[in-house]
Amino acid sequence: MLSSVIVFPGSNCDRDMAVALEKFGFKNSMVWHNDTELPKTDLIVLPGGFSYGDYLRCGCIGSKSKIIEKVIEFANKGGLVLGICNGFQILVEAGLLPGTLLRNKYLRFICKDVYLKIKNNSNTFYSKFKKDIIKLHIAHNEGNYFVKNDELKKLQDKNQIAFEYCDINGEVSESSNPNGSINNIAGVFNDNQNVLGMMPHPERMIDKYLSGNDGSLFFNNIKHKLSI
Amino acid sequence: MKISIVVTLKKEVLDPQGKVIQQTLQNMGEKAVFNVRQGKYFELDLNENNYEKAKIMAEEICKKLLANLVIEDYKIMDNS
Amino acid sequence: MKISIVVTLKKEVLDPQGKVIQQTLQNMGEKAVFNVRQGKYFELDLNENNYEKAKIMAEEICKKLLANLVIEDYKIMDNS
Amino acid sequence: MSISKEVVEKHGLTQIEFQKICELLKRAPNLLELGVFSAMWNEHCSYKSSKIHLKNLPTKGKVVVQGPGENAGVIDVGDNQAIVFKVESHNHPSFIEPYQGAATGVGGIMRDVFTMGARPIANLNSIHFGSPDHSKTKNLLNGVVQGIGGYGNCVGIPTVGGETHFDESYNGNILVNAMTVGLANKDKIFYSKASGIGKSVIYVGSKTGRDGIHGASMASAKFDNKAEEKKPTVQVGDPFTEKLLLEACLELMQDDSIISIQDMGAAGLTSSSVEMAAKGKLGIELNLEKVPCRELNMTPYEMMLSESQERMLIILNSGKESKAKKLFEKWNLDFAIIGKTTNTKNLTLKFNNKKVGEIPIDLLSNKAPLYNRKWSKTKLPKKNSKSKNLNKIKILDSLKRIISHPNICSKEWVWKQYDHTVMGDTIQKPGSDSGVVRIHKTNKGIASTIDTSADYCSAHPLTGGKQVVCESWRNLISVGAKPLAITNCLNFGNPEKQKNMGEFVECVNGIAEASKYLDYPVVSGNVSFYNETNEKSIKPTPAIGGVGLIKNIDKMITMNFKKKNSDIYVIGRTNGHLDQSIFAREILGEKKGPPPEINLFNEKNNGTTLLELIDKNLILSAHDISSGGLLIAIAEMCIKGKIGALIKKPKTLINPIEYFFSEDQSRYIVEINNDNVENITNILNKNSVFFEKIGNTQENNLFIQDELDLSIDEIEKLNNSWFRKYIN
Ligand SMILES: Nc1ncnc2c1ncn2[C@@H]1O[C@H](COP(=O)(O)OP(=O)(O)O)[C@@H](O)[C@H]1O
Ligand SMILES: [Mg+2]
Repeated sequence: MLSSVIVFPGSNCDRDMAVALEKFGFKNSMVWHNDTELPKTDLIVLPGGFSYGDYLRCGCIGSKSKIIEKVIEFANKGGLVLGICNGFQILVEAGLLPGTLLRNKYLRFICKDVYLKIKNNSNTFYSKFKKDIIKLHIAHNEGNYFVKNDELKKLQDKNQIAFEYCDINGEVSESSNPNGSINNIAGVFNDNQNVLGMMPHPERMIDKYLSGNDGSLFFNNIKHKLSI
Repeated sequence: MKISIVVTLKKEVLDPQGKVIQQTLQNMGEKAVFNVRQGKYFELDLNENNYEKAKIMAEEICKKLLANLVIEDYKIMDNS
Repeated sequence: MKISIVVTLKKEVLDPQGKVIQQTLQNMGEKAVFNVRQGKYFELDLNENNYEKAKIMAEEICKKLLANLVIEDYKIMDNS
Repeated sequence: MSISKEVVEKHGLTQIEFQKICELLKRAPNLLELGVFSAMWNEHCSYKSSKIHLKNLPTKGKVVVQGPGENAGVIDVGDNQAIVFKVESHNHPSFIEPYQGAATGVGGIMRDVFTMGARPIANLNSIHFGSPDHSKTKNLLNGVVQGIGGYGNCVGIPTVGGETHFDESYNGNILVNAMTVGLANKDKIFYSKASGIGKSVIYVGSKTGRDGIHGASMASAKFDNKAEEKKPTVQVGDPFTEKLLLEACLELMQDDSIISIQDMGAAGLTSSSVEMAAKGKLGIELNLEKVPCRELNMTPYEMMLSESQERMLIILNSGKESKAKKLFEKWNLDFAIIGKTTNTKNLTLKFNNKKVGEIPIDLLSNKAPLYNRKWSKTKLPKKNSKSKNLNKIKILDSLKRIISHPNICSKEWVWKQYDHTVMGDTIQKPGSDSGVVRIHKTNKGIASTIDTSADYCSAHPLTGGKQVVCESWRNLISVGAKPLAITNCLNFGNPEKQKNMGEFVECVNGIAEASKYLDYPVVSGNVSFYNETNEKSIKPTPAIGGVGLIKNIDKMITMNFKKKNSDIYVIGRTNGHLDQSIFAREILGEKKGPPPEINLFNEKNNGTTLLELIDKNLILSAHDISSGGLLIAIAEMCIKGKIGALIKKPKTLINPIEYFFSEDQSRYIVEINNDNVENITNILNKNSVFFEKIGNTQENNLFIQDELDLSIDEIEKLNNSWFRKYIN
């Protein structure tokens, strides 16, 4: 199984993502943002970090990189594209995913564990989680997902919502919403469900020494889905 | 020539920064301020001396880069 | 009335954002843009209908909160 | 142009120092040369008031690869791996512009570490603010925390620890100390010592601007009320460029291109070029027109003194220039060959082929003034008599007040704004005794902590100095790490005043004594003097940054209680010393008296014995007892573990208040399995360590017969709400 992690100037979770992918059996390549060709790959990951310092708007300048045209082509042909945190922001700015990520409601960077309710169990990334609530980590300043009402309705109708922030019991409420996201949305798919953007970082929870292991579930699911 | 641009959040988009500033001003005793909105300001130095042409260029740049039209509006300031 | 304010970094101070925006524009083919500075823009709604008075209030607010005069300058925009 | 008295003064030099310059040069300097002298002879670069005392610090040891004198200290952690670390202050800039001041502080210390070939793996910070109700405090707190986060988060280094304090002595002078811990290959450390003649001197990173000119002199100037109107001496940080510079430098370090490398920190191009040449006993020639500038018409004076951030100076091996240039261009960074090394032993400054200044390097480094300033000793204060009626005070009320006090309460509000998990190796987060990061792809852990005890240092500097070192040692032991070495950031008032100078001297002596005894050497550090406003100085606040090694992370210990029905033991003797405790201050309103005594033998014995127990897998959880005392330590373990405890009152004659709230040193709370009691008591007895059982863990509540029965939820709320309430 082949994966590619795109490295932008200012990416800082690129190594962590590569470590995670390799741990779960991917053969990974690092792809420089200025490259004009993608290697052969089954999965493209846009990692977290601060591409271009998040200057102007987070993800905006990264989305103008040369390689993004190829990523868009790949996605349009049905290839799997995953954006984590800053990667999600880039996908949104590149127009591959709907909506925008605004500044967190309380105007502060937030780094903490969160619980996520899995909203979609039949997509091209993961088929079946053993649990329907998982614990992952967030670390961002701009994770406040926003779409206009008509688009929100479309997301709901087409089953494009991937995760919602919830509490340990799966309750989705204002108090389990860390950043002000509309309807507690933590991750969304595109129309075809082959592009996924999410704020939480599964790659930071892949062994027992870290603050949780549910990231492993996530990667195992992708691998499983790709191998069938 | 220099072109100045202001990019602001669309009215229907919540502006938490503006809100916090307004509250802070209230707490500081500036009771007359009942609303604050924050936006971005850009000053471009262009190799172009015709204001109308420069303005067209700036519009392009706003659409291509400076503003996210999903949530933001832009305004090119008058030459002054 | 509405008062608009622009806060910019002092000329001698580095503007990392402006620098990156300018470079990006270059890469996107906008070769005519040779310098970009980014600042902040504020719109205050004031309970005050006299522009001169409003302006004085806005100056106060800039000094007290909106701008840090160590690295920033502010400008109150003309009534328009 | 001749140099007037005012010009000399503006450069922070005394007339006597100016005369010395003229004598040494055998002529008067021009303005550029004066600027260079002022930067190099400044307290910040020359350590002229502190040097003779810093010599007392122990700097050698089995693990020390590089002690003070380089960009950062280096220690050996086995397997050809080395840890590179240092702490720096950015106090004055942070007071003037909290966000940018703190941000550039973090940027500066990270450059000190990656200059040496180390990838930063952890950041820490020690921040001190004025009283919470002082009008500036809230804004400063917000700005500093966001600045630290803004920079470190963007570069992608986890912030794993720190401390946050409030005290009115910082009303006009906050402290922002930032520490970075990096990892390098032991056989691939880079130093600043130049060597070889005719080698290219290259400049990389950001362009030079007119910002921060005279920053180094400002760092050593006391404040008056006009300070805030000064020119833009604060720089804006660019963490994005720092990240690029980090990656580019580490990439260039893969082969043998670099002879020596030095970041441009305080006093920018001046200090970096002079230090490299001085260490190599060489000369250096700079062609200043080659310096990449951000603004038009910058003068040699401005270029030499600018403190623009995110810049490095490198001396390259011959023939490596074009390769290096390509590499920095790939990372979109400025690159310029701006000079060469020479055999003249002079700093030669040229501008458009014209010589504009020339100074023997020696005069700037070795011949800089050194002062043995007058200082006065602080007598050990008399103990407060115990006549105060402690019996009227309720344990319950005291616990509630102390656990929610801004200096004791949880600092989660602070560290939640710092990315503490990026890099995927954080195995103990902030909020614990030490932050721990795993060495990537290994089973080893690096623990780090930063500590201060300004109240103790102010009451009795010698004891205080010892105590901070011990506190740091204890924080490392509590997570199961072997303490290896320390860095220090010595924040003091005006050294020209005998009292302040005395505080400095005695704190340093205290630090020296403790670190020598504990075999916990000092490998790097920084001095920040002149922390005073309108003649009012801060409390003496030496910060100690400690680093320890956990050889096998399966043995790491955390402080949260693990389960119900285990035994709780106190290691170390409780004597009931209340003076200078948070209890004395807050509940009794008593600020006088000596700090608790430090017994270095007990400190070492208790600590090493606990490590032995941890190594034998006999400990479930551990936490050192620090400010607040025994009961606070237990409450913290309850909160973290969401498990209660049943605590017995002391059997001895000691007053329960003194027992529960005194701050006697060298103590730990440990949770153990009752099956292991015999085994553990044998080891403790064998080592003659004083210990006692104090209770058991239990469900839900913290309970003391007739005194207190509080649910852990309630205690947690008390512990965790101060910041949120304060900020909103
Ligand atoms: N400014 C800060 N940055 C990061 N972590 C902090 C900060 N302030 C406090 N903390 C966290 O809170 C913990 C508790 O702080 P403190 O009470 O000073 O601990 P200790 O007494 O063990 O030194 C620290 O060990 C640290 O992990
Ligand atoms: Mg501790």
